[in-house]
Amino acid sequence: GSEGGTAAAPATTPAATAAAPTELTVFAAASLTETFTELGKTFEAAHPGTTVKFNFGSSATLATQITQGAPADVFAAASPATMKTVTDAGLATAPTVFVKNKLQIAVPPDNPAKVESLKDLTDPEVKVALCAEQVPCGAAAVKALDAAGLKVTPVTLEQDVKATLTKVELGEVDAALVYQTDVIASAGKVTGIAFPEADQAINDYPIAALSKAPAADLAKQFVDLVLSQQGKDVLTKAGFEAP
Amino acid sequence: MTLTAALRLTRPNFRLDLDLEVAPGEVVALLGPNGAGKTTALRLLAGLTRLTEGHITLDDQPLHDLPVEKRPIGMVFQDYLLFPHLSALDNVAFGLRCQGTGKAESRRRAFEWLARVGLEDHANVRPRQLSGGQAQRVALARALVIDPRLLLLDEPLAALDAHTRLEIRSHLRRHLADFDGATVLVTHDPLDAMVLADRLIVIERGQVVQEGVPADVARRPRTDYVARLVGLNLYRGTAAGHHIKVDDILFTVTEHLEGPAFLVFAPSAVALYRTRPDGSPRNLWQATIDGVERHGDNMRIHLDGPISAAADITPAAVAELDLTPGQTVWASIKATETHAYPA
Amino acid sequence: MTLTAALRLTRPNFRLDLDLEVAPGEVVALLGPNGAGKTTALRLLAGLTRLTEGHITLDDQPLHDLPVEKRPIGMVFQDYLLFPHLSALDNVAFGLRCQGTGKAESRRRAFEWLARVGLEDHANVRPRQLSGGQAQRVALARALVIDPRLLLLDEPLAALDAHTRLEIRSHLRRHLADFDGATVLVTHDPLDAMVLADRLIVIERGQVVQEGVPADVARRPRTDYVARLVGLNLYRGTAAGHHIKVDDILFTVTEHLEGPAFLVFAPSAVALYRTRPDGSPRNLWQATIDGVERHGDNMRIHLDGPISAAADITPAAVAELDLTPGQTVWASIKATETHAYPA
Amino acid sequence: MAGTGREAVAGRLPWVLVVPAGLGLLFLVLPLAGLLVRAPWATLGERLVEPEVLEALRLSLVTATVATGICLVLGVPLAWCLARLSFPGRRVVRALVTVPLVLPPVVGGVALLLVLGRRGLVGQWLDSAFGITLPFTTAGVVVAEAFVAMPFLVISVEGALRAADLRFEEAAATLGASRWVVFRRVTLPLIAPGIVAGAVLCWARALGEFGATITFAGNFPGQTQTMPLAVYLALETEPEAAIVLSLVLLAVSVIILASLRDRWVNSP
Amino acid sequence: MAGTGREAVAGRLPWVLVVPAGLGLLFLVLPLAGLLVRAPWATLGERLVEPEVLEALRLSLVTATVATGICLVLGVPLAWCLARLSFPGRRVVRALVTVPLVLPPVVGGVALLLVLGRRGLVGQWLDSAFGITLPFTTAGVVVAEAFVAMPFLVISVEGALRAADLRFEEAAATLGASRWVVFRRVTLPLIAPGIVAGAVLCWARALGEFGATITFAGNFPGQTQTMPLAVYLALETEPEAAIVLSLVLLAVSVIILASLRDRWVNSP
Ligand SMILES: Nc1ncnc2c1ncn2[C@@H]1O[C@H](COP(=O)(O)OP(=O)(O)OP(=O)(O)O)[C@@H](O)[C@H]1O
Ligand SMILES: Nc1ncnc2c1ncn2[C@@H]1O[C@H](COP(=O)(O)OP(=O)(O)OP(=O)(O)O)[C@@H](O)[C@H]1O
Ligand SMILES: [Mg+2]
Ligand SMILES: [Mg+2]
Repeated sequence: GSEGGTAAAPATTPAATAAAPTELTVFAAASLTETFTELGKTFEAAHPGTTVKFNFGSSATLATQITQGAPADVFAAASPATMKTVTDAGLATAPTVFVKNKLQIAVPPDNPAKVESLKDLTDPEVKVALCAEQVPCGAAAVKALDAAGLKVTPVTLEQDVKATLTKVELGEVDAALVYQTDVIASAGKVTGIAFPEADQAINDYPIAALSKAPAADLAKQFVDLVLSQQGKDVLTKAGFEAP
Repeated sequence: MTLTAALRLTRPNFRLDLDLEVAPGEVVALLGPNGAGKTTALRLLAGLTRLTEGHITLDDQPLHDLPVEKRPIGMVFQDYLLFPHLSALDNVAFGLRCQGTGKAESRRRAFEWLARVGLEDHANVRPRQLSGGQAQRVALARALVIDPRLLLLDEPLAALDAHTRLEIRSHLRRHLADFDGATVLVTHDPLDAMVLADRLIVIERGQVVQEGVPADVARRPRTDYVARLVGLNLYRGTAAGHHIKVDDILFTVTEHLEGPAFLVFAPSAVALYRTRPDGSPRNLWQATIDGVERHGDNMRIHLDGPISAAADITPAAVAELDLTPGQTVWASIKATETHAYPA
Repeated sequence: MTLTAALRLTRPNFRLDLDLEVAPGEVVALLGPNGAGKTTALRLLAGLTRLTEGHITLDDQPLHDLPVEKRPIGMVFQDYLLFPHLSALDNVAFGLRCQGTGKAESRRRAFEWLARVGLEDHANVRPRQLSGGQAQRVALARALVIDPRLLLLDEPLAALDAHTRLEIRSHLRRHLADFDGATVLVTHDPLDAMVLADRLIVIERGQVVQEGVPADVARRPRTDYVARLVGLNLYRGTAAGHHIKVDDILFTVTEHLEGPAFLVFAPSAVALYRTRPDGSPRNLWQATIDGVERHGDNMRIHLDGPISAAADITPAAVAELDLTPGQTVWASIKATETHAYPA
Repeated sequence: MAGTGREAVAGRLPWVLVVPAGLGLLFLVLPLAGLLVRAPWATLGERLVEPEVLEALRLSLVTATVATGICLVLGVPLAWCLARLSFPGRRVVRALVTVPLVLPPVVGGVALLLVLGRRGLVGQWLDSAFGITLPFTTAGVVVAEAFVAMPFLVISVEGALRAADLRFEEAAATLGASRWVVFRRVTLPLIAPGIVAGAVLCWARALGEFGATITFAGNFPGQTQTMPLAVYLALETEPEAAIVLSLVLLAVSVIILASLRDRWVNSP
Repeated sequence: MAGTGREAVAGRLPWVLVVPAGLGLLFLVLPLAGLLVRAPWATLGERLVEPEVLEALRLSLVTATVATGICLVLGVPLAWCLARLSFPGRRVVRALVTVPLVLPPVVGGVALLLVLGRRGLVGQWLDSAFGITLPFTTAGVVVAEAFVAMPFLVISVEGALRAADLRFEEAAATLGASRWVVFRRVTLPLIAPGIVAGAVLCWARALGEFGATITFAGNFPGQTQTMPLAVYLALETEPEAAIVLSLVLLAVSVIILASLRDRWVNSP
């Protein structure tokens, strides 16, 4: 069990109050859908009578929702920048980086443009998709390319990594920079090519229990679970790297 | 006085200026050529068009400030305007329902009225499947069923066949006789006007040109339009005793008059001759034939010349006189067949 | 033969069965009560409604397989159907433009026609701003300007005022006289039919009930509808020599006939008496007064009794005889005022 | 062969209309063919019995229908006012109605949060006065969908109202019908086809609504996760599943529309 | 005080219509108020002169307008066929037209890729035969917008066609007008208000289109980055900027609609 809403939090709905001790609400980046769903099941098994509700979406949307008073207990973001929005608003303190994600070059299985290294992407004949700079995978791509001293002219700057991956899967582009996790999740529909510069452009995933969490205890326990070895196992199996 | 109205409306190309008084139970017919403003006058009375100026008072109550739906009127539109989504019965019941009458009772009374206009078989038919005349009868029933204080009829009989027209006309007459409200009827048909109306108001270009009881208007037309309506030749001249001078022709008449006067005679009273006749008729002039057309059993000859006139003669006479357009003939009329009155 | 048509149509509540032959230049009028199928017949000829069976041949060409727009027709609709988004001029020019005539030329010819119907001042006006009669004239011009081979007129004069009606009627007559195509005209107005048509076809409930030249139809009506239309009293009886037995009354007539026969006489020929008269008229019967109404200058008395009849007498006579509904009177008619013919 | 719906004798088909129509249809339908070819039919059955899918489908249908109801109740009167009343600022109001059309849905969701969120302009008052919070509830989904879909209804219905013949309304007024009765018993039935068209657009838009919903109402299975949201998450994990889910949503909506619309459209 | 648009004497306002209309308007407009309150007005000027913003705005307007044009050319004939021809399978076709309404836009984008992409059913043939590839081009943006927006036009126009009085078309046919001429010179002008309404919906939908565009055409400034894409990306980093961009898009579209629509709507 845990205490109800803190005095600072505005009155919650009667239903929420009644359910508060046994319900945990986790706002998590969409890229964590599979892993967190699995961890949620583990958590429920370990805390009989507790249900974990997930709200998966774009990190930025989740941050906006939280700053607008969403009843969330835990926030797991796909970039430090979105987490910063929440901490700046005083809604969370001390986020912890729980995983990192590394870029890979994704190419269609038949690799029509014969891409083998980051340098091959500079060839104007090769159609490349990158994420937009505003989203984490785009920021990482820029960092990686800067580190390699290369200039790539992509045909598109995608709004998220899944959209980028779709372009490769359907053969619309010859190569793209995506996360290792996405390559693994695509189950063979794209081939990943690791490249050394990826190490300079690692994206951190921070997690925090929110300070106004209606179920503060459970929130803390969930964060602990994610940070535990058990959590790490699940996450690394999906291609994430331990921090 | 049930209805007193001063209707003034100004449109870019049209001005209506009409004073109207209709007593309880009286039926006033508005006659006039196309575009004279008859429909406009009805729309003003109904509140569908806003008065530029003037007033409308019904039963001592000002009407012009009331919105359409508050005016105790019944209106039949020139093109019926039956609601296409309702059956004939529901069209008729519509007004009753608006007055708050229950559904069953409304339908009962609506059906009664449909029966009165001879359409009990078509109660459940949509307007689209009614013939023109059937639709008009439904429209009439729809306006009458709500017992209006002021009944506005825009050519209620125009689309009816001769037989139905007679029947509906007598129904309408009977209802109008029972009816203690005021009725304003727009029509083109002189017969309808004569049969149904207690008083005629003839308007042309938005202005009243003649007013009076039907028989009087029929006998003493004051404009060409009215004269043609009642089938008379009309002239304006100057009278001196038993003579009236129209253009250059001096007519002898039975009446004794002085000053400006009107002269009328029926086309059937005009006699035509190929050469100058030597008979008793004193009113004689030379005319040119402008046109010949059938007119009922007779032929109507349009005459030009110092004065234009219509003459009705039998087909046999036309053949005998070998009348063809352009030809010159002598026209005469007996003094006893003319009628004169002050202008 | 310009037009040969066998029009057969079956609707749930209505069957039309009409054979039609119209010679080049001939004008055939379709008359009939509301709902008889006149409009339907025109729509079949135009191709707007599909024949259930039958055929239409114009100038030796089968027409019934052609779509509407390929038929060389001109049509005036009962409710005009002027295009609301086009000016009067463009409405008239529409058909010419469809035939590929240039814009300027189309407008020129359209304007000519507008002028012929007296609406040159309204060329640029939208239909919504035309009065009912003005709209009908535009519709007429619109149908005539395209020089159709087959002209279909659905009550083309119904909404016109008496004066315009006369004028448009003679315009129409003149145009129809020049016109070498076939014309089918639907009308309720016996006068229109008499003036405009070379031949009348009377239909009732979708079936032809009488056909012939106007004078003949007017003189020898064969159904109540036609009789009322031409203003006659009609009876069916059995003739034997100069006598016709109608119900129980034996009429003496001038014609010599045997077997089933029709008998007609005009309401104005009927004389009424309070007591049994002792004069020359041999045709005498006792009747009850059913109703009295004004009818033009006279009063029309509706008589009930062994046979029902209408009688026209002067208002003076009504007052003198003190006729009121319910009263019993003697009615008589001179043999020379009757007309009999085989049924 | 094709013929007209009326009794008239059919003419030559106007190819200049039929050819672009065919192209248009092809353009709308071909992508569907692409989806059908690509869909993993083998797993379809298995998907269909997943309780979450059924739950999302049910939620989508319910919220879209309720949202359409709200849009009808508020939007038809709004359309009437725009078409029939003349008041100062009518142009501005008419332009404002189109706002949610142009607003990217995610921004629409943010705007809704700013106004109806727990800390929003109206939302904090709703919360303190009535204890009502809309975000992250099924009611919130309905609000988001209604916000995005209402303009479609308003604009369609206003168009229908403007095209309708005013004279029938005049005739009704002379029979003593107040404006409200005229509206209910004459105007509404006369513009029924326009309202049906508007409602179809509105319902379909609500059914497919994603951005405003996920932003304003979140993405909680069983509560706010409609089919489009489920499709979004499926795209994150297994794109094939997303296609299957979309096809399910499509099939259901097409069946519903095809069966309802023809009945409504043909009735008057 | 409010009065009717016609000459009639005004009656009592029907509050039962005006009140829900007001609520509806409030519902549509309040969120906008939220955005206005929240917008960082200080930075507005600075945003507006950013060349990328202007570029995205220009691209949005151009592509939405071209897409609306395509929808009119293909969609109006399609609507006519649905309303005026009776052919076997009409119900199915009518239902299929609603497909892109319900398809979540991102899935719509995927579907377009499957058909018109480099390796798509039709796309690979277009590529090999004509060297045309649509994805990642401005033409691709137009295709995506047209795909998503066309149903709005088709359904609005079909509704207007069904409500129109067929007898005017009959009258035109008796004057020798072929179906095409009837369509162009009678039907089109008569249903103009319906077409305008449909085009407004279509244009606005195309202007706000996000999911299908980014999926099918990608996002490259100056070429395929329309305002909604710019707004979405701005939301990721600075929500305030996103609000400003949305307001710019809104203001421009409302001004365009307000100035055009009143002219079109009032002309007949
Ligand atoms: N809505 C309108 N706007 C402008 N002018 C109009 C309008 N309706 C009618 N008019 C014009 O007003 C005049 C009077 O029209 P009105 O309809 O009252 O004639 P009317 O006497 O009923 O004719 P008709 O016998 O042909 O029906 C005409 O000149 C007509 O052109
Ligand atoms: N579209 C329709 N569908 C079904 N029945 C119809 C339709 N139109 C007319 N009818 C019916 O067919 C019959 C003939 O109608 P039609 O319109 O031809 O009569 P009409 O002779 O022109 O009458 P009117 O003189 O009143 O115009 C009527 O009984 C009418 O109710
Ligand atoms: Mg009139
Ligand atoms: Mg008819």
